[in-house]
Amino acid sequence: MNASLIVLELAVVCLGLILLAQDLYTPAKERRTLGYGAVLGVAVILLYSFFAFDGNETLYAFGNAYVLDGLALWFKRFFLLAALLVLIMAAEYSDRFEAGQSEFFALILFALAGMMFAASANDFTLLFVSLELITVTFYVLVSFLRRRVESLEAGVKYLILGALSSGFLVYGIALVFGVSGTLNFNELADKLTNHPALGHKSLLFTGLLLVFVGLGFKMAIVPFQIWAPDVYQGSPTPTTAFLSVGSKAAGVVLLMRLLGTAIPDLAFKLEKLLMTMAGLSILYGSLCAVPQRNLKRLLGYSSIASAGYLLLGFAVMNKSGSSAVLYYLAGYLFTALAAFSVIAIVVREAGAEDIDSLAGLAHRSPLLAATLTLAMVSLAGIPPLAGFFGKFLLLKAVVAEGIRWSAYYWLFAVAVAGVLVSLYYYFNVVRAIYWSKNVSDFKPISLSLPTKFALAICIVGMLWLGLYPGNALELAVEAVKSLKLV
Amino acid sequence: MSLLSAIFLLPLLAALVVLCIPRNYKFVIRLISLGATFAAMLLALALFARYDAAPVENGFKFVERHAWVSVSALKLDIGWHLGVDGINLGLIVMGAIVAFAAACVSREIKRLEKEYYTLLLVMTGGILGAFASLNLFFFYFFHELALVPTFIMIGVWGHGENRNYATFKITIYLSLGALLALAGLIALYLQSGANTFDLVELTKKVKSRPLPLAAQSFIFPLLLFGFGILVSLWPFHTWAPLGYGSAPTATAMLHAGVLKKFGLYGLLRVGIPLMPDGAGAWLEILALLCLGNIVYCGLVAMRQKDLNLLIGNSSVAHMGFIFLGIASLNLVGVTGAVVVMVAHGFLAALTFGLSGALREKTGTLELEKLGGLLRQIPFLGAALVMAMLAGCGLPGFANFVGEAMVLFGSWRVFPLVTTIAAWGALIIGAVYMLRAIRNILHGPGKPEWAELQDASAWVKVPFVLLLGALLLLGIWPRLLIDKIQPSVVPIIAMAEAKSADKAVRPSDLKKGAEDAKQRAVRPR
Amino acid sequence: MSALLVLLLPLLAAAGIALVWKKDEEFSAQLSIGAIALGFVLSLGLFAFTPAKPQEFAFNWLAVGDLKISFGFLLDPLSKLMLLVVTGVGLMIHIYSRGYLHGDRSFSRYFASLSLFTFSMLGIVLANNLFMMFVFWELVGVSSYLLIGFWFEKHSAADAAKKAFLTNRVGDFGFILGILLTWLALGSLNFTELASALDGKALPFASLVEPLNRLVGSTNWWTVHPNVLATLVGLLLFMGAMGKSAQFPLHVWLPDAMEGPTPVSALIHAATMVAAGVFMLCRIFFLLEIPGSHALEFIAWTGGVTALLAALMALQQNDIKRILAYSTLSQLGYMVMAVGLHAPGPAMFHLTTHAAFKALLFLGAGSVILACHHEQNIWKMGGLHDAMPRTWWTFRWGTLALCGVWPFAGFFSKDAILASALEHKNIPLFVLGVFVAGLTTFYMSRLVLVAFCGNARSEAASHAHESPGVMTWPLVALALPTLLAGAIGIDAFIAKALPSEHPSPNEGLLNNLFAPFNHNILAAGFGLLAVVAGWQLARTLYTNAMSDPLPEKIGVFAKMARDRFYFDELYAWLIRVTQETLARLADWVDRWIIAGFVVRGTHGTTELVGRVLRLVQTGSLQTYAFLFAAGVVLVLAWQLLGTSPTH
Amino acid sequence: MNVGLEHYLTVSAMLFCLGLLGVILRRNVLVIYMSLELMLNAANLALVAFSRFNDNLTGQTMVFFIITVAAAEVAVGLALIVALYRKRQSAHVEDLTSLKL
Repeated sequence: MNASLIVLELAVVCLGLILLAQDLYTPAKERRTLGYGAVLGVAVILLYSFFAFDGNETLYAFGNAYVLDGLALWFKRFFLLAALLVLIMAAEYSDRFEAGQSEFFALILFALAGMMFAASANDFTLLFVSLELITVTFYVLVSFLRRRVESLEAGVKYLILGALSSGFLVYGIALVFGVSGTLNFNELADKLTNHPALGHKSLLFTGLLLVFVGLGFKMAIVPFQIWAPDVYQGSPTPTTAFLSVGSKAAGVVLLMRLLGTAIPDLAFKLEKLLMTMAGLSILYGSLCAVPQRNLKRLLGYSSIASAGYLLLGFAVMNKSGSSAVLYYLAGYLFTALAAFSVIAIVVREAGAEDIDSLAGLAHRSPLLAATLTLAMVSLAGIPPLAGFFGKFLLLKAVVAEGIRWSAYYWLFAVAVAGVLVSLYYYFNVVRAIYWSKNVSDFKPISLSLPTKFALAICIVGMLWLGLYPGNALELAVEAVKSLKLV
Repeated sequence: MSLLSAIFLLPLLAALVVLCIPRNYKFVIRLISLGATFAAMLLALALFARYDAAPVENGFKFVERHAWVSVSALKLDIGWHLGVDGINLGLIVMGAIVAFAAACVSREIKRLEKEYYTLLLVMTGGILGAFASLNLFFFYFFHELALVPTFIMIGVWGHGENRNYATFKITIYLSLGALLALAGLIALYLQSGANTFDLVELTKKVKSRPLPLAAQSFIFPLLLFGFGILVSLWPFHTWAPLGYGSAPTATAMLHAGVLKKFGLYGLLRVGIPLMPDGAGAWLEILALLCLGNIVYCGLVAMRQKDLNLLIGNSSVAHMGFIFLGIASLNLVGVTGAVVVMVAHGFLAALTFGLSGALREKTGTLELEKLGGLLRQIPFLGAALVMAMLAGCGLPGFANFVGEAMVLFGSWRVFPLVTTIAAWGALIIGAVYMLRAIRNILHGPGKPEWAELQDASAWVKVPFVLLLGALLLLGIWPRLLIDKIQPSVVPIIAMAEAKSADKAVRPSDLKKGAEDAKQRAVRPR
Repeated sequence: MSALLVLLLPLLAAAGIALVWKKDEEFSAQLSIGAIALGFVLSLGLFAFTPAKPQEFAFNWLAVGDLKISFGFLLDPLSKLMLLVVTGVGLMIHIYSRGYLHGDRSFSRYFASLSLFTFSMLGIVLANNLFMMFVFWELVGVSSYLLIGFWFEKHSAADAAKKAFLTNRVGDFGFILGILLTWLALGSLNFTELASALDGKALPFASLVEPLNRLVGSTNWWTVHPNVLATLVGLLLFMGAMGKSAQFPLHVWLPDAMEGPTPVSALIHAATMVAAGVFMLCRIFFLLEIPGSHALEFIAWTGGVTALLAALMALQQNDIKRILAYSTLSQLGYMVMAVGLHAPGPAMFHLTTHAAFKALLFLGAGSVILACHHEQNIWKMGGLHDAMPRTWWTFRWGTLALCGVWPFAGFFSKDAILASALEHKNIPLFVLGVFVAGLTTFYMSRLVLVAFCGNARSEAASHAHESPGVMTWPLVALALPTLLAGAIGIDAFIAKALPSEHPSPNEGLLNNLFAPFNHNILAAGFGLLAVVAGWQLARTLYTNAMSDPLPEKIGVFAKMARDRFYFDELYAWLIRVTQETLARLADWVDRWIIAGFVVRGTHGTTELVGRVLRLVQTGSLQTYAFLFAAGVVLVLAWQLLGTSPTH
Repeated sequence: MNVGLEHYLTVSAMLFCLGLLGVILRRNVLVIYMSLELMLNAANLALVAFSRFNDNLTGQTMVFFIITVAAAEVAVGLALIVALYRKRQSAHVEDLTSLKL
């Protein structure tokens, strides 16, 4: 029982509190600087994480409820990096809130803390609490633009559906606890191995499925994707960004723990389900995005598709799949955040979220244009960017399973079809940037230094993961070592 | 950095440099691009000069390999592996020359030069890299790297009212082709049991233990149609004329001339030798489909009203001969196919370049509007006449040599198909090519073109270069063929090693079943 | 090596003119003339001082697997003679052109193309294998394309060039197939190797029978027989000759080719290019006379029919050049017929003499045309004999030779052909030959009477005057062989290379002069009779005629003859209904089925599906909650009630 | 009769379904929200029952967490709904359809 393991989370929370306190002494105009302060803080914590832990051995705390292993550490750093970029975006964006900028930053930090706890959750209790911490903060973040009806509506929709999903989640937890008599992942795993009969209890399986529903909601996979487009569209862009990267990743890591640590022996029962959901999500996301004109909504749909691709890595139920998932997530972090950062600025300039508001971006700010183009190309999965290698690994893992069960070839075909369709709408965006007919204004867009920095990080990340995947892949493989998968 | 990698890394580096230059230094940007492509061309020629047909182990020279990604846990090992043999040597040289020519004709671009030249250089690097790599991953990687700029360039700098539709179409088509090919390559990677994308390793592995028939029978079609779509194999050809019709000149030159050959090269390099049985089942069908290219597209070309569409269709038709040569699967035919690949590269670049110059001068390519231009623009006119005649297989140009060899090679295997192909080559080709000459250059001069000026000395450079290459190879084919032939021999040998596979086949299937089983009963 | 020099000189000249000296017209003309002059001298040397037995030398041009193609020369009497013809006649025509084309805008381009043509033609002559021959065959086609279309601004010229090239291509299609078949059967393309491969072999094509039977699905009611193949090879190769030598039914391009400058018509469409077909037939004669092959009968009759049709068409032409063109056709018919009658020797003989006098006639016609300010209608001429004396007597000599009047060259060669017809007991063709000879005399006399005699029918004709020396001296130079070529023993020389029916021992000019009579009096007699008859008929009809009396005499037939028996119309229609229709169809399918329906269809469906799926997102929270719950229920039901995952 | 585990579970299941139906069928956001709380409490009941019957207190700790979280959720949620009501003068879900398709 050593509390020193949660030092990172503590640091983040304290940072948030300091921010709130500092807010009292800061005049409204300088609030933005608080955001940059938060960025610095997160950066420091991120750096510190590299000195403090190496994640080679698995450490437990709070009666095995909290685990710190390679996977947890990988995801903590992932979340920290995401939060860092999102905070820069938020600082850029914050002048659109007439009040409560620093609350916005602080809430982002609290959500971050929740995600970091989720990364270490080894117990249904911690799973539930961290998830709720994320969700509840997001209720506020989503509806932060109190004057805009869309924002509020999105908030309410997210609130109701989120609460609904957590209702299923807790009920599922209750059932699991009822049958197995434990809430700890390791113990559950042991029980399942020692008494295989337990695995055939349909009540337990129901509970697990309900938990899975809760996580599926976070990841926005069909059929629990319904909220995503509306919420993505309605919320402030930084929130959308954090939602699409952070909260999705939280779902991913929890699902990974659940399948890899808690129920490795039952996981194969979910194979068919996971495959189906993956295929459906890919198709639904890609197809619905085709006629979409609203940028953020478009990315909402595309994030559903991405969730589908992530699920491919789960469906194959092996380490190569899981490491592919991590790799894809890493790429997705840079890509999505790049896209959203650009969109945030464009939306601020144009006041509209329609694709046509990108018209003439090539002239107004070549950097933004290039970044968004790269992001789209990466999302479409075209070399030499991160998205390509991520998709390549996932597809490779899928095809490899084809030898065992030919259904995977069909899954592969579906994935390819999805890529093909997605090319079309990503391409539309690029087209809007470079050669749309009616370019209204050529007024150049000026970018603040931090924004440039953030964009640079994203571009470098996309290219590095695409051009030199070796190290990143090694890290991913290291991270999934602790999972009980073949 | 060895000679080989320098050839395609140079343009990529130049692309980075261009990226860093402020956009209003247009002259510098253009200069750098020209310089880089020119240097690449010289290097390629040096490579060609230093290449000797003496046999070496694995048959590849100028080999260069570094580790790239090697994750033992995932059994993933992707290495950087370059090398040339007679087959890709010609393609690389041709690609480098065409790239320089393309950079020369890019004068026509008048907006967003910086982006344009960056993309052009990336495309060049990608193309040459794809041909130089012996690792299937990079083979595909570089192809995609070259493909994306193609789409963007057509979309941004293309012309014609249905440009956007063309861009959309070419994007979807080529991406579909590329993805199918990728699927095939991944499947190959897994099924071969070698767990490597390294072509040499794969070849060794397959020689010792051929792929199971079942695997071949579904991987080869993937590759065939994946690559086929990239090469506009009938009936997946409709993207080509449209796309080239609306592409900027340089893009059309590079894609039609060089990048398109990627699919054929892949089929020849990967599909046929590694999967002889899979190939065996499909070659007749391929031979029939290539008639679709030669005859059908030739007929379509006869009806075109726009020069670029005519050329586009004719270049689709020429692909048919290469497919026919590959399908014949004997030394003469395949060597001929490779020769046509190179020759058509020069030819397509030449024709598209000339039509681009024509459009620049007259502003239109509609056959009806043009006429009697030979008097006004003797150089461009003469060059166009030569290009057209080369296109309908006139001796003295490289195409004739290749096509003749293809006919000789395929005649043994598919006499009927060859007969029809000969008709397409001699008659149909001549009909539309002469029609173009008749409508554009011959006939009474029209008043609106009275004060047209002929090309200036600098404009002539690329065309002279390409024509020279065509004539040189047409008059002295051994220059190329003596290098190609030794490298084709092993491919034929592998392709004919079917019976060996049959011998191992049952054990193979059992083995496959076994490892499938033991994968299925994993610890749960 | 000097043969190589002969071949390359014109090429160098052409290249030099095209690349360097385009601006300097005078020099380019001299360059081209000099090249061919030197070539002529060299070929004279070859002719005189090299041994008669064939010598051959070759470079390895291309060698892949079992396909070995060499770039090589075969020097035997046949090629030597042909060299002499090409360079000799060509030289005259080159010189003449300098005067004829004087002041043309594209003077140098003309000479460049002329030299290019000479190069290609010499290539055919010297080639030692079928592939080389095909290569230069194509080059000849394209250079004639360039020369016919020399005045490309004229629609008629541009179309004529296109027509000529395409028609030739049809012939070449057969030619290449023939080459492929030969290669497949005999494994070589070299003439001497082929010949040695053939002799002694009973059924040389037996090796092909089995595979071909497999191909055509050999049934008990039909299988490919070796003789069928032998015939097939012969005919396919002959198709090439049909194209180049404008044999029926591929004869349509030659008359239109007259759109080119007159010297071009003289060189290409009288003396050399059209003769290439006959030359080729002589070259590959051993392939045609394979035992069991029926190719020769077909060839003979094709020649005969061509000769007859062309002569009939010539009757009613009024354009001086077209008349000559049709006479060329019919003379070519003679030669091909001779080959068909196992008499390649006489064919070559006639080719040689014909080259001389037909070139002379064309050049004379050119001089007349120039004198009458580019008037080509003979009914607008007349009375030129005293206006332009030198043209007049040379033209008369040419006519006499063409009609086959003793002792002009044409008499001897034509007689040899008629004789060989008799010797093969092929009476129908003999009669046909004699009849055509009569027709020839008739229409040539018509031409001479109308154009030169009588009195001028137009301003231009009345003010006509003799052409400059640069044009008339070549006429004189050509007039000599026209008179002598028959008797100086050319046939004996050919006999060294080709199976000739009556290898006339070359014993002195005098004996040669009378050789035909004492060798086959029948042929010679009938020949001369036909001449006399034709001349009589023509004189009665056309002396001092102001317009053509023939139409009201033979009515509709005359019109048919004038309209060339509607072959062009027939072909135009055929092409329209076959190839054009196919092209339309293919284009339509491409545009609407493949591109339109399939591709756009897929695109549209995708978008539609997207729009439909989107409807789920109604925006109503209620629906969302319901769908969410429904999803949960679905998952649970499937996983719990549904079958457990199968493996 | 003595009350066994299954009775508790039945009740909690019924509660859960009631809550779900309420979410799906009711129009007023506040009522929907209450139904959601009902679902959470169904879970609580189940947990308590379970921990009572396999006498294991972990479940009850879980219940405390759930109650706490629910409180937080309610705070945020109600604030949100009030804000929405201010804006729209209604708390009916039909009015929440500006974001769709």
